Amino acid sequence: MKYSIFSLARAAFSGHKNWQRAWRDATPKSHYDVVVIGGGGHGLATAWFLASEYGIRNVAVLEKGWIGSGNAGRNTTIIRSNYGLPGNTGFYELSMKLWERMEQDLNYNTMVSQRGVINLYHSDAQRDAYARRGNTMRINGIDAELLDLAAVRKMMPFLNFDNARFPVQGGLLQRRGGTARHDAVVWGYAHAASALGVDIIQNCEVTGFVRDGSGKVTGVETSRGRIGAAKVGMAVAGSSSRVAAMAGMRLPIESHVLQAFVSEAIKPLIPNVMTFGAGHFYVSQSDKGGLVFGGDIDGYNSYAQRGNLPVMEDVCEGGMALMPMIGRIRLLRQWGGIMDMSMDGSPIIDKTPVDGLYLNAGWCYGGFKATPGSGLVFAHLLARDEPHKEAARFRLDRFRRGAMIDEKGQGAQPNLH
Amino acid sequence: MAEFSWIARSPLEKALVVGGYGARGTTAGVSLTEIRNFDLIQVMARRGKAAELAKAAETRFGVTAPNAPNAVRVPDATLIWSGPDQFLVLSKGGIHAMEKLSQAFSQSASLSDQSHARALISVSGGKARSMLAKLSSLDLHPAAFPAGTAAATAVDHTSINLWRGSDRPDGQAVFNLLVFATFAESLWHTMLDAAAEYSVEISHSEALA
Amino acid sequence: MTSSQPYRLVSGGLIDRAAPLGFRFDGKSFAGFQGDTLASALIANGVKLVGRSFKYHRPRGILTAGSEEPNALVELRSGARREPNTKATTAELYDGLEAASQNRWPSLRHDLMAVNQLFAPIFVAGFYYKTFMWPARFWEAVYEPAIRRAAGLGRAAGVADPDHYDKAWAHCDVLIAGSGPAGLAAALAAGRGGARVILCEEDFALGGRLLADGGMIDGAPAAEWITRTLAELAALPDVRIMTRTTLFGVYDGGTYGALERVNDHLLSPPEHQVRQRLWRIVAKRCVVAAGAIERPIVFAGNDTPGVMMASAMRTYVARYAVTPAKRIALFTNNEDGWRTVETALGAGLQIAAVIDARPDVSAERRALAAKAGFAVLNGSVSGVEGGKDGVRKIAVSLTGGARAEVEADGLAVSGGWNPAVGLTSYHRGRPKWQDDIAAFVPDGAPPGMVAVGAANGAFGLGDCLRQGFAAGAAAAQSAGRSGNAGTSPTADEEAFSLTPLWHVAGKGKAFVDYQHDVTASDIELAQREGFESVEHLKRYTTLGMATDQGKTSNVAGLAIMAALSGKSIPETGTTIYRPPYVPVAIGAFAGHHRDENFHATRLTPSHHWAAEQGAVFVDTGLWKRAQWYPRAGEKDWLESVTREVKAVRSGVGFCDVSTLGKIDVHGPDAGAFLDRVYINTFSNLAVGKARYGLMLREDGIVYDDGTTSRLAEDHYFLTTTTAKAGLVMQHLEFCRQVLFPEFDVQLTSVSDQWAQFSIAGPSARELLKQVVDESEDLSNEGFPFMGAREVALHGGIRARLFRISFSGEMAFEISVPARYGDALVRNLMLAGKPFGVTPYGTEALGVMRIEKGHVAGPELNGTTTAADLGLGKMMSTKKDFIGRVMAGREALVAPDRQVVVGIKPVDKTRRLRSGAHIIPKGETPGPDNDQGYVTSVCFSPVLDQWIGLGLVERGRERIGEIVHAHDPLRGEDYDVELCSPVFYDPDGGRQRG
Amino acid sequence: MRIVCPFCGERELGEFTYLGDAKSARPAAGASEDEVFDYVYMRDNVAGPMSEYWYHGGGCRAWLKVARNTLTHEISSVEPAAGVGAKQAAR
Repeated sequence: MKYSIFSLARAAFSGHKNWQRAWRDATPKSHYDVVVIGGGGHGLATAWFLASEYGIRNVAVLEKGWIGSGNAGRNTTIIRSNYGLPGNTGFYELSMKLWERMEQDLNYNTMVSQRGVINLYHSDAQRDAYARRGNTMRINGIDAELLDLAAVRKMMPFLNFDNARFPVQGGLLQRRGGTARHDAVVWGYAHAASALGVDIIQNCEVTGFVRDGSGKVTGVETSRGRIGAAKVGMAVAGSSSRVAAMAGMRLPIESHVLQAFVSEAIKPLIPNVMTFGAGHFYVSQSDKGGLVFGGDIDGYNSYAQRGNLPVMEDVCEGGMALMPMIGRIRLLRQWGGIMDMSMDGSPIIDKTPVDGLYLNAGWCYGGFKATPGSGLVFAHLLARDEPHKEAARFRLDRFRRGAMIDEKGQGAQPNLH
Repeated sequence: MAEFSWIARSPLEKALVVGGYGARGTTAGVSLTEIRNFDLIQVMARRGKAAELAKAAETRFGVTAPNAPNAVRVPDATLIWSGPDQFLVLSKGGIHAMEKLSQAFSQSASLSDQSHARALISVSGGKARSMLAKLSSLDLHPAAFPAGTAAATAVDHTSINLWRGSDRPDGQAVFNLLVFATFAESLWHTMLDAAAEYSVEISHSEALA
Repeated sequence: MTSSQPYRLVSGGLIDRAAPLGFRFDGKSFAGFQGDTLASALIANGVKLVGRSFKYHRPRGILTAGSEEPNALVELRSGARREPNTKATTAELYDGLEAASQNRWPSLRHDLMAVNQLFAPIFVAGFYYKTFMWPARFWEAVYEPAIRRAAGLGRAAGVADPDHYDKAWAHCDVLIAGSGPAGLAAALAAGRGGARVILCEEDFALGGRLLADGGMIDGAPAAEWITRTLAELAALPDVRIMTRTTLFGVYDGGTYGALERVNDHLLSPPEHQVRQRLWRIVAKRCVVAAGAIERPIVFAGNDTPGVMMASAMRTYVARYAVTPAKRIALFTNNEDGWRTVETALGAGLQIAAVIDARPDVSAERRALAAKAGFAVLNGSVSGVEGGKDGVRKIAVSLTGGARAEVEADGLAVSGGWNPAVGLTSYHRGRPKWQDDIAAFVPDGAPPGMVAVGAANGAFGLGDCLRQGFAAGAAAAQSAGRSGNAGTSPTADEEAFSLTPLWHVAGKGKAFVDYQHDVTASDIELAQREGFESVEHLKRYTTLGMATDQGKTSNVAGLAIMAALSGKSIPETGTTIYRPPYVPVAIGAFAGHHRDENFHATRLTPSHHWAAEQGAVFVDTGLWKRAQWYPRAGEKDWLESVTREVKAVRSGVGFCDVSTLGKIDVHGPDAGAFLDRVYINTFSNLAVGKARYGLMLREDGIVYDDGTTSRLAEDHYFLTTTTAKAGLVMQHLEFCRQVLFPEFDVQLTSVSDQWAQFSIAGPSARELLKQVVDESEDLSNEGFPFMGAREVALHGGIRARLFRISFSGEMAFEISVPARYGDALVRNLMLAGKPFGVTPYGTEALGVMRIEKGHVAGPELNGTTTAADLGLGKMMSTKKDFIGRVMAGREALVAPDRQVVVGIKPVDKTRRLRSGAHIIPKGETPGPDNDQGYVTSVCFSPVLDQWIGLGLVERGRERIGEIVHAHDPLRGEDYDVELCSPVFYDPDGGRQRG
Repeated sequence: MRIVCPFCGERELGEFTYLGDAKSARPAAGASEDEVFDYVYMRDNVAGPMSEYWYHGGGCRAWLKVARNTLTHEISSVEPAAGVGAKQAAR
């Protein structure tokens, strides 16, 4: 059923008894052209692009729990394309363009809200780094503005301008950046992909790879039986190392916990997405009214999906340094997701040394905003066996070659990216 | 030629204002005393020379140097554990200054002069522990941190050496904090903020407690 | 009943009638007593309508008497202290309290937003995912602002919080959450056993349910037992009882988070005191005696003001001596609900009827009803008539199908109890289902933690005491305390009988999650659309996502989902429990670290002198550094900086460089060790000499640079950049302790030991001669370029002197023990008067390093190689060093890398800016011809124009080429020339001079 | 999280800095690019018990080898890294 205000109104008359499942509850077939492991945003987007762009509809998405149960359901919902290095810049802009048409593409309101993303700077050196980055964006056709103090003050008069330890000097603004409703992205892709024939199979955990005599992957073993596949794509950020290990691969990735927090719902207070430049704190306000904020990763390898107090305190200290008006707003809930932290802070989308197995991993903090772009370029790789031009630098062998894409300049130290 | 003066200036010279601070109308719950102008030498055993260092220290000070987180008091110095096979020698008046100690430990240890790298603040009073609980994650309960206990730890993300000296005549515990000189003023303000509700008595002294 | 508080009972309760308090709600004045909460005081004054719901703006009253409250949320206090979404049920009353209802316009009684109820048929779960999509740009312009305004309950103050917060650590053997019978018994046992005990109670009064429910313990009334127990605990030396303190989370290694509301019960905190304090409690063992939360039953109209949890109803009557209603009906599915009847009758209130869903009601209960003259109806409440003024009439579906009506102005509801399983589940534990109480109970807990009493599903008083006591004693023992705990307090056993009932079918909206307006039919819709997983259910309907985190709604919601999808409740499962147990103010998590106290500040030894000179300071990491020293009449920073540079280049100046990291490297293997960490060789450095060194990371990228001197055979003095001081120390310790333990080398940071100053300019030597003892030979022969040694100063002070230059001038760096740093600058000023000595700041320092082409932070950006910086030749080929192998990877030695080059605008009057990109001349800028960027710029007084350094593709091969500086951010485009990065004195004659 | 420093005793997380996988040793001089690449980039990323380097920078400045479960954060052992101080060499 097509979603619209009219269908809603019609349904209201029948007490909403006629709505159908948002996606089909598929049972696994014995063989698919493509099996995508991971029913998160990336996996579902990949399936949808395979079906809609590349005409491959005999596709299954296998999810060990419920769709969106990984990082798609546990993030701070920010979308932006303000990256500074070749490889990232073009890719994230591709993704941004897909965000801008997502709702119409999917017939699902994912609440893409282009309310602006501003990175505040607090020193000349930081301003210069943002100037470099903003100019890169502009050269790539991406919107970027460098704001001075007066402009920031006008836009966000509630920041601490008077007695800050590190006074705000200005900011790099991307107006097209913003937020989207994370769960709706998952459901929207599931809804649209399912309508095109993609099988979405929940509670189906992959337990191993099926290989033929040549070592080629020909399917997967799952908690719901063996499923054959001409090609298998992995989109399991957070679990990439574990799944890759089933195929005998090691990845240049560490798993780290990234916490996020939400406050009680309040009336509109913060109009945009903001990152503090002198500490670890970024924030936006959800449409429901909660301040959604986060900071740095906890800093040690973890699969525990929960965090510890020091980072929580660190984040709130950043918040109170930047805008002491949030002191009496209460933090409602904290959670932790597992990040695939790669060795240069940038993702990997590539064929693997194992024939028939394709990798989409290493998203670090960039996973959510990458969702539509990742889906498109991974679908392209799976369909064409060659990288999409906007993902040409996200190769697995780039570390070996020395062609890192290191935005933060931290080197092979994933917890510092 | 110009007339030079070489007045040593404490890193707390400006921030420390002798007298009372914070809540009024009660007796001071916290006493803060800065101790100025001391000699402080870091003694680190050379590789494989820990035993020799121990022997040299015993010869020099007449006691066993601490090899666990303790502070050992001798009449003219305090030896404060600062890490594996290393300790600090705190003294006054040059008795155990760099030149003197480098002879004593020339065979067994590397020495680094830290006399100017630190400020020394002593904290005592009925609310000293309550105030320190806001700064330090250590358990300073008398059972867990008896007199003579030392710790290399961090306050406000800054390394400090903390040890409990002899109790005051009134029986109150005394906590000594060696803090890095360039952080001292900032930490001092943080300490004052933490102590203000208990009423603070501030002083400085040239004498090692 | 007193006239000013018409619903206050004349006697009883734990309030202090001698301490009347005045307060205002929505501008209207009321009175209450010390010991009231805002909720109890509102009830005392007959206020039933307290708030409006999130989506439909339904009128709402008070549902509970605790922190699980979903409805009675107010904006507490005013102005900068306004706190939205504050639960009236836990807000302690104080004199002068001001509160306002929220999420209504223009007023609580006449809320026009209630028009939303007309659209209720459309505003079902997830409706927004299905619409508001066309046209695309309308989302940000029209739909979203409307949704955002409608959503969110209260209004934040919007200005800086004027109150202070702090954070503290506490340590104990046994931590106890909750002061009900189980918690107090645990404290007693652990305390007697000799343990260090901390007991946290979120209420301001101790006793938990005993405060309302009473009972007999050890043969005496509960109140007496509490008094006796508290006295005994107070006499124990290491038992600490913290009221107004909520244990909100458990973290790794036995660390717990607790929030103490130190002064929230006052109008404002007393001077020098904090509003709230965040505790990090380290405990060997934790006993969770956090009790249970009574759960509602879902039926039509269950959100009408006047419908209240049965236990809350009797709390209000017994503890606060107020009457939520005059004629009370009870709807229960369990025995415990009947306590409310007993309490109400005891207080002289009228019972309208009891609607009991259980098939059998005991003869004892029936006898009570007969005596008190009310009916016991076997069935369920299927509807409530009433509105914002409260309940009027209750519709009952009797077992067997008949219907009945009950007239009442209050309805007490008990659907059973849910143990508070939060703390035990915060490590992603999932509680297990216990059939006899139809509730989830803890199934294991984080290490060291155990749940007892109602939190463990044991609801009887005797059980609570016994479990609490046993757990307290065991915890003390396992913490190594061996004292005698004595015997446990006892009480009679009570039977708990319950027939599970979650949802009563009926006409009208039946709320599961009150605050988020999630109804039973929303859950049906979610199930129909495939959102069957509890996590999908939560996310799709927002069930349990409100400020109460579903404390009263989650279990009912999933029970309804279980019934719809044909699964059992345990099969359906729970969502993940996440801390904090109650919402905690962000200010408390930040504590002292806000505004200018966000981070510590480091001051250089000459800081206060520089401040006296009127220096402008810049933040560099944690440091405050003098950026420039303005003089009267100078129109801007550039004029000051230019003057400082000229003064140095023509005479002499000095600059505090104490912020550089300084490390003593001692030991016989110090040289060999440095050979490993630097790309160049230090073992062959002569004593008395300094050398510039470059370190790589193991991945081959440049890490840090600095000058290192050899002061003795076995002693090097290493310097790092200001930014990397701590990190380099950590790195060197790693090298020493982990990678190369075979070396006999010792490291000490001496960054704070030495005040270090750069003294630069043609007259530097002459100035130094005034300060240094006559016996010291400072001539070029006696102390040549890159010399390093200890010298005596006039007056006997020993200093370290280094003949090194960052400015390109003849220059020295001098180190004196830090407490003499202030004296040194004053002496330099004195001695330098004849030479026109000029203090200079970091800006002038930067100008001179750019003029000399020295790389710094902007070039050492974590992605550049030694060769990129033009320092490739320093890499020794004769030894192993950190980063050597990885530096050779193909892409890192590719010929088209961006390398450091000098840049100057062709138009000499043009300002150059950092961050401008370099594009080949005549080409249209695009990703394919973006060849690099400007890293550092300055106005060069020597060249009288803006110059800079940049990282440019094949830059060194292109010296002399005119390229284009493209700076769209600032709307600038201009031609620049690529040139040698050394703009000044390229053969270095001046510094060797 | 709390780590029992073998020198200082139990301390809170904030005093420590994490480095990561402590399993592989730095290849000797003359090792191939592939070997060094493995050492630098291909670290263990275990879901379960893992051996890790931590630095007690907020305390005694010892580098420690910590056995920690990445699923539960429970720490089963802490020992000094190979050459902490002269400790081992001395005794």
